[in-house]
Amino acid sequence: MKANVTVTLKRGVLDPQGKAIGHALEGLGFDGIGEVRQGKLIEVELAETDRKAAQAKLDEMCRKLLANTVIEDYAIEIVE
Amino acid sequence: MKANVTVTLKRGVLDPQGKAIGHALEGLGFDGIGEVRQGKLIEVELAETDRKAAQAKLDEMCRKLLANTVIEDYAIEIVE
Amino acid sequence: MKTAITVFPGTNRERDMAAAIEKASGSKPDLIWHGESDLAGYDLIVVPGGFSYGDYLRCGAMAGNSPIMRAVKQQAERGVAVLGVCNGFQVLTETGMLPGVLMRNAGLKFICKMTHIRCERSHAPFTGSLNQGDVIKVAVAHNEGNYFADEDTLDRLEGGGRVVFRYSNAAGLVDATTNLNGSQRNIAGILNESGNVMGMMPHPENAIDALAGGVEGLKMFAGLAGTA
Amino acid sequence: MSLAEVEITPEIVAEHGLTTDEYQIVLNILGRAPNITELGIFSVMWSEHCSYKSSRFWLKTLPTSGPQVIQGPGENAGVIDIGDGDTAVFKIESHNHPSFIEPYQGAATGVGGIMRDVFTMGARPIANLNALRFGDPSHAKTRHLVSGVVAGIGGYGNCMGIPTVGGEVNFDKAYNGNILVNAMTVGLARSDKIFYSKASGIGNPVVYVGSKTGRDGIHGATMASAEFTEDSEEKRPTVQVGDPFTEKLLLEACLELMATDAIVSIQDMGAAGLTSSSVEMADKGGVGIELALDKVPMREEGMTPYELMLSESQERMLMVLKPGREAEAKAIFDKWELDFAVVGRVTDTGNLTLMWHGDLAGEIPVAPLVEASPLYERPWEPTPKAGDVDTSIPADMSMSEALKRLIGSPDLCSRRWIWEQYDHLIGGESVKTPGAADAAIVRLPGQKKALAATTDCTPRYCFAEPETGGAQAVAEAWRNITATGATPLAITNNMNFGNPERPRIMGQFVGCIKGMTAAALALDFPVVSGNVSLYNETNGVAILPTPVIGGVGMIADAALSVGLAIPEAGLSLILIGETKGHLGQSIFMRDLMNRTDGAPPPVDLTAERRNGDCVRQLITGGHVAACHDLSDGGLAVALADMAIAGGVGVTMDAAPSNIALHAWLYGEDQARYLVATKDEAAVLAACEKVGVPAQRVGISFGTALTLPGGDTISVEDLAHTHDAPLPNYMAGASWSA
Ligand SMILES: Nc1ncnc2c1ncn2[C@@H]1O[C@H](COP(=O)(O)OP(=O)(O)O)[C@@H](O)[C@H]1O
Ligand SMILES: [Mg+2]
Repeated sequence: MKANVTVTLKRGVLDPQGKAIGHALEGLGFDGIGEVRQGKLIEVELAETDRKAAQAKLDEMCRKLLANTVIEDYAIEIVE
Repeated sequence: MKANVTVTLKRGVLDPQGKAIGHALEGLGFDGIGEVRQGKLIEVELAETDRKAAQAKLDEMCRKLLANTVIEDYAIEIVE
Repeated sequence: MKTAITVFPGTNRERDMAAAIEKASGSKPDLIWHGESDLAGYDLIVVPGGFSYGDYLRCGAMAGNSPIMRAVKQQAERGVAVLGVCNGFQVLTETGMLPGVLMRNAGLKFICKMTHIRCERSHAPFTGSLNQGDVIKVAVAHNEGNYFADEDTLDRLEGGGRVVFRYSNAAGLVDATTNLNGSQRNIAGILNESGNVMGMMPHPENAIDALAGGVEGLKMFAGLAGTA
Repeated sequence: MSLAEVEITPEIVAEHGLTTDEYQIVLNILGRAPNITELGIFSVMWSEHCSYKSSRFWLKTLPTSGPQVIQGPGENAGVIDIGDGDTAVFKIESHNHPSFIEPYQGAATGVGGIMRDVFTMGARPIANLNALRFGDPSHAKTRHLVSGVVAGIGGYGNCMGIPTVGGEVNFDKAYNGNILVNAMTVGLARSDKIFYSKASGIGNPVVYVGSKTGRDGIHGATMASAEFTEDSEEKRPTVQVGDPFTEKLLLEACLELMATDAIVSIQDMGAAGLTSSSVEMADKGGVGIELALDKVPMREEGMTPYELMLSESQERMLMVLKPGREAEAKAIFDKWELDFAVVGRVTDTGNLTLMWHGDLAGEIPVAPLVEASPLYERPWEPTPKAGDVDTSIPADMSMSEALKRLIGSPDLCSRRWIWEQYDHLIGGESVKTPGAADAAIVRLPGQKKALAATTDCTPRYCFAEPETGGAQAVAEAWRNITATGATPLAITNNMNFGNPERPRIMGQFVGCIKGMTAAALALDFPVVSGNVSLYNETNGVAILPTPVIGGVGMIADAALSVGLAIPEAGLSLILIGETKGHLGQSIFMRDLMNRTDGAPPPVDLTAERRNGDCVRQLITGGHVAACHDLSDGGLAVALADMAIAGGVGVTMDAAPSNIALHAWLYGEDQARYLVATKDEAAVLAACEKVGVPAQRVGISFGTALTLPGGDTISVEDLAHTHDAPLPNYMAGASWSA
C-alpha cells in the first residue's frame, strides 16, 4: 500500500518559506499571485494491505513523528 | 484559483531525508515500512481564472523557480 | 585588480570574502547589491556565502533568478573570472553556469568544521599558488553541500579536468571516510567548460589569519589577486 | 466588533492570570472596568515574565555597578566599556517552554529574540552562546528534543551569520518534562552610538518596522509564567515560527538607520509584543504614546486590537523617530524589503492610547500600569544544610576505567556533535572555537583585542546548597574566562527555577541570588543584564535550580590567549589552587557511586580571586602553553580534556599520600587550574610569591595518559571514548559510556 502524507503549517502560523516564494514569483514577473504556502509531502510505502488499518497506522505516524500538531496540520491520502 | 504543486526527487536520486524518516518510523516500532520519500508541497493562489492559462503559468513557475529539474520532478494539480 | 562581490538579501559572508581579497590583493572589492544589472569593468566577480533569501525553497534558487545574476552570466560569457563559494556555488548551479546541484548533506545536518581539500589541478587564477596534489586546511559551513550530478556529467567533468578540489584528509587521501557531506566523488569544487567559472563549497576566505582559521586559504587568493 | 463588547467576567479575569487583588488594582487605576484589550494588556504586563513580580525584590540585591558598566539591567541588554570607545553589549534569554513544545522553532525564536535585544541597542552581534539542559538520555523525548533544539539554534544563528561559539549542556531527569534553552548574544557598539528605549519628543512619530503581525504566540508571555500540565501540549499555537531571513534584513536595516541620527529611541517587540514595547518606551520617557492599531501591518485578516496588542510575532521593532525623518527611514526599510509604518505618536498625556479606525479602543495611564505592577516578597524556606557523604569506594575500583566512564558520560562527553551544527567560524574572528578553550575568544574586527565569553552553572551544586551553587556558577564563569588569559568584566544571568509560590523553590532562588551576589562582588564581576524563568515544573516536579551565568571578558591582544590543548611533549603540568579532595556532589560520586547527597565543594572567593589573578598574569606574561580550569570530574577529567585536545599524552606524578587517590583524581575542589608550561620553575616561583598553592602533577609525554601508579590509557582510546557517545546516542543507540 502506498500513501501520501501532506504536512502543512496551520492557518495563522507564519510561513516564511511560502512568503519568500511568493515574493520571488512576483520578482520573476508573475502577476496575480495570492498567498503561497509551503508544506511537506511524505510518500510512504506500507506492507499493510488493509485500508483502514493503514489509515490508522498513518494517523499514528503523523501524530508521533511526521507532524507537530502544535503548528502543523496533516492529511493522509492512500493512493493504492 | 488555487493549485497544489508537488515537487519530488527524481527516481534514482538518493533521498537521505526520506530514508531517515523511514528509519525513525521503524525506531518508533512501526513495522512493514517500505520506501519513504520526502518532497515539497507548494500551495499557490492565483488571480487567473482560466484553468488552461493557470496550468501554463504554473508550469512556467515550476521550470523557472519551484523545481530544479536536474534532480526534481513536479506535478501540478488545480484544486479550485 | 577590480573585484565585485554580489550581495543578496541574506548573504552573510561577503565581509569575510572582502577581507580575504583585500588581504591578498591590497585592494578593496566593491559590494554590489542584487538589484544592480551592470558589472562591466571587473576582473573578478565573487558570489559569496550565506543564506540568500533564507535558503528558502532551495538554496540559491531565488538568487539565481535575480537581475545581478544575469549580469554575472554576461560577464562570464565574456571571459571574466567568476568564483562562487558555498551559497555562491549553489547559486551558480541554479543559474546553470555550473553543472549539477548541491543537495542536503548526507548526514542531514549542518556541518561547520575545519577540513582538508586536495587540489586536483592548478588552474589560474582560482588555485593561486596551489599545485596539483597540494592539500589545504579550510573551513566548511553548510547544510547543502552534497554535490550531485548524473554519471555522464561527472565523467565529463573528470575528463575535462574540471574537478578542482576534493574533500580529503591532511595526507591527501580521498575516500568515503574523508567525504564529509556525501558529495559524488568527494567533489568540493568544479569549473565550467571554459574554465573561467569556479564553484566550491569550502570557505578559503575564513583561512586567511594565523590566529583564526589559519592561513592556508591565502594560497588560493594569492592567485586571484595576481600576486602569487 | 464583538470583542469590544466582551463582558469582563471573573472567569475571564482568571483566564488572564490576574488574581482578585490584582484585578482590583486594575479597577482602581482605570476608575472603571477594563475592556478586553485593556485587560489583556494588564494581564501580560503583570505576568511573571514581564513584571518579574516574584523575583524583582531579590534581583535588586544583585551588584550591578562598576567602572566598566555603561548600562546595567533595565535596558534591552547590558553594556560594558572595553576601551578605545568600544563597548560590548550582551544578554541571555530563556525560551524553555516553547522549546519543549516545538524544539526547533522554540529554540530558533529564542536565538532570534536575544539577537534582537542586542542589535536594538545599536550593536552588531559577534557571538552567540547557548546553555541547554535536557532530561535523562533514556527518557523517551530527550533525543528528539536535543535534535530539534540544536538544529533550531543552528538554523537561526547560521542564517543570521553570527557565529555560535560556546555554551554548555547537561542531562538530568529533573528536566525530563521541562528542558532549558537559554541563549546569549554578545554584540559590539561604539560608546557614542548606543540606542535606548526611552521615548521622547511630544508629537514624534512612532514607527513599526519588520515583519507583519499575525496571531502568533498570543499569550506566550503568560504561558512562560504558568506551570506545565499534561494538556498544555494540546493548546493552540502559542509557539511562533521564526524567520531568520527577515531578521537578518532587520538587523542590517536597523544598523543602517542607526548610522544616521534619525532615531530617538528603539525597542524590539519580544514577549508581549506591541504592549510591552510601547508601554516601556512611554514609561521610560514619562510620556504617552498613541497608537493607531489599524495602521499596524497585519498578516491575517480580521485581527482585533486585542490580538494586535498581544501578538508575539517575531522580527519586529518599534521606534520613535525625529520629526520629519520618516521618509529617510522608510527608504532604508524599503530597500531591505521590510514593512515600515507610522503607527502613532508620542503624546503628553502619559497614557497608552489605542485607536482603531478613528475610535478609541482603549486607554491606560502608563505610570500606574508600570508602578502598580505587583511585587511579591514570596515566603521562602532555606534549603536544609547537606550532611557529609560517605566517599568510600570498592577496593578494586580501577581509576582508568572510572576515567573512561566519566569522559564518555552524558555530562562530560564531547559536545562536538552539537557545535559542528553551529557555524562557529563565520566572521573570521573566532580565535578560540568550541572545545578549544574554557571560554570562546572572538576578536574585534580590525583590532588586536578580543572578547571572551562563556556560560556556566552546576545545577546539582545549586540544588544541594543554593548559596554555594550560586557563587560557584559566577566563579566558574570568571575562572573560564581567566583560563584563556582574558580579564573577566561582567555577567548576564538566566535564573531558571520552579514554582516560586513554593517556599522551598523560592528558598533556592534566594540562596542562589545571595551566592551570586557575594561572588560578583568579590570578583568585580557585576551583573549587567539577565532574565528570569520561573514555573519550570511539570506535574509538580521542579527542575534543578539553574542560575545560568553568561560571562564576558576581554583580552588586549588575542594572540596572548591560550587554549586547553597541550601542544607538545615535554611540558610540565602544574596544578594551581588547593586540592583537598572534596567529593560531595561530584560527578564521580553521582555517576559512578550513585550518591547524590552531601554538600558541594565550598567556594572560597578570596582564593578564587588570588589564584585566578595569578594564572591570568602567567598567561599574559607568556609563561603558559595551555590552561584549563578544573570543574566537573576534577583533575583527571581536566587532564584528559587537555590530552585529547592536543593529541599528546601525559604521565602523572605520584599522588600525594594524604588524599585518597580517587579524591585526588576526581574531587571537585574549586579555584583550581591546570597549566602546561615550559617554565616550571618560573610558574612555581610566581605562584609562591603571591601565596598561591601550586604543584607539578605530571609532564606531557608520548601518546598515553598514565595515572599515578602506572594505570595507562592511550590518548586515542580516550579520544574515542570521549567523542563517540553523543553521535551514537543521537543516531539511536542507548547511552554507552
Ligand atoms: N550548547 C553548546 N553550544 C556551543 N558550544 C558548546 C555547547 N555546549 C558545550 N559547548 C562547548 O564545548 C566545550 C566544552 O563544554 P563544557 O564541557 O561545558 O566546558 P567546561 O569544561 O568549560 O565546563 C566548550 O568550548 C563549550 O563552549
Ligand atoms: Mg571550564
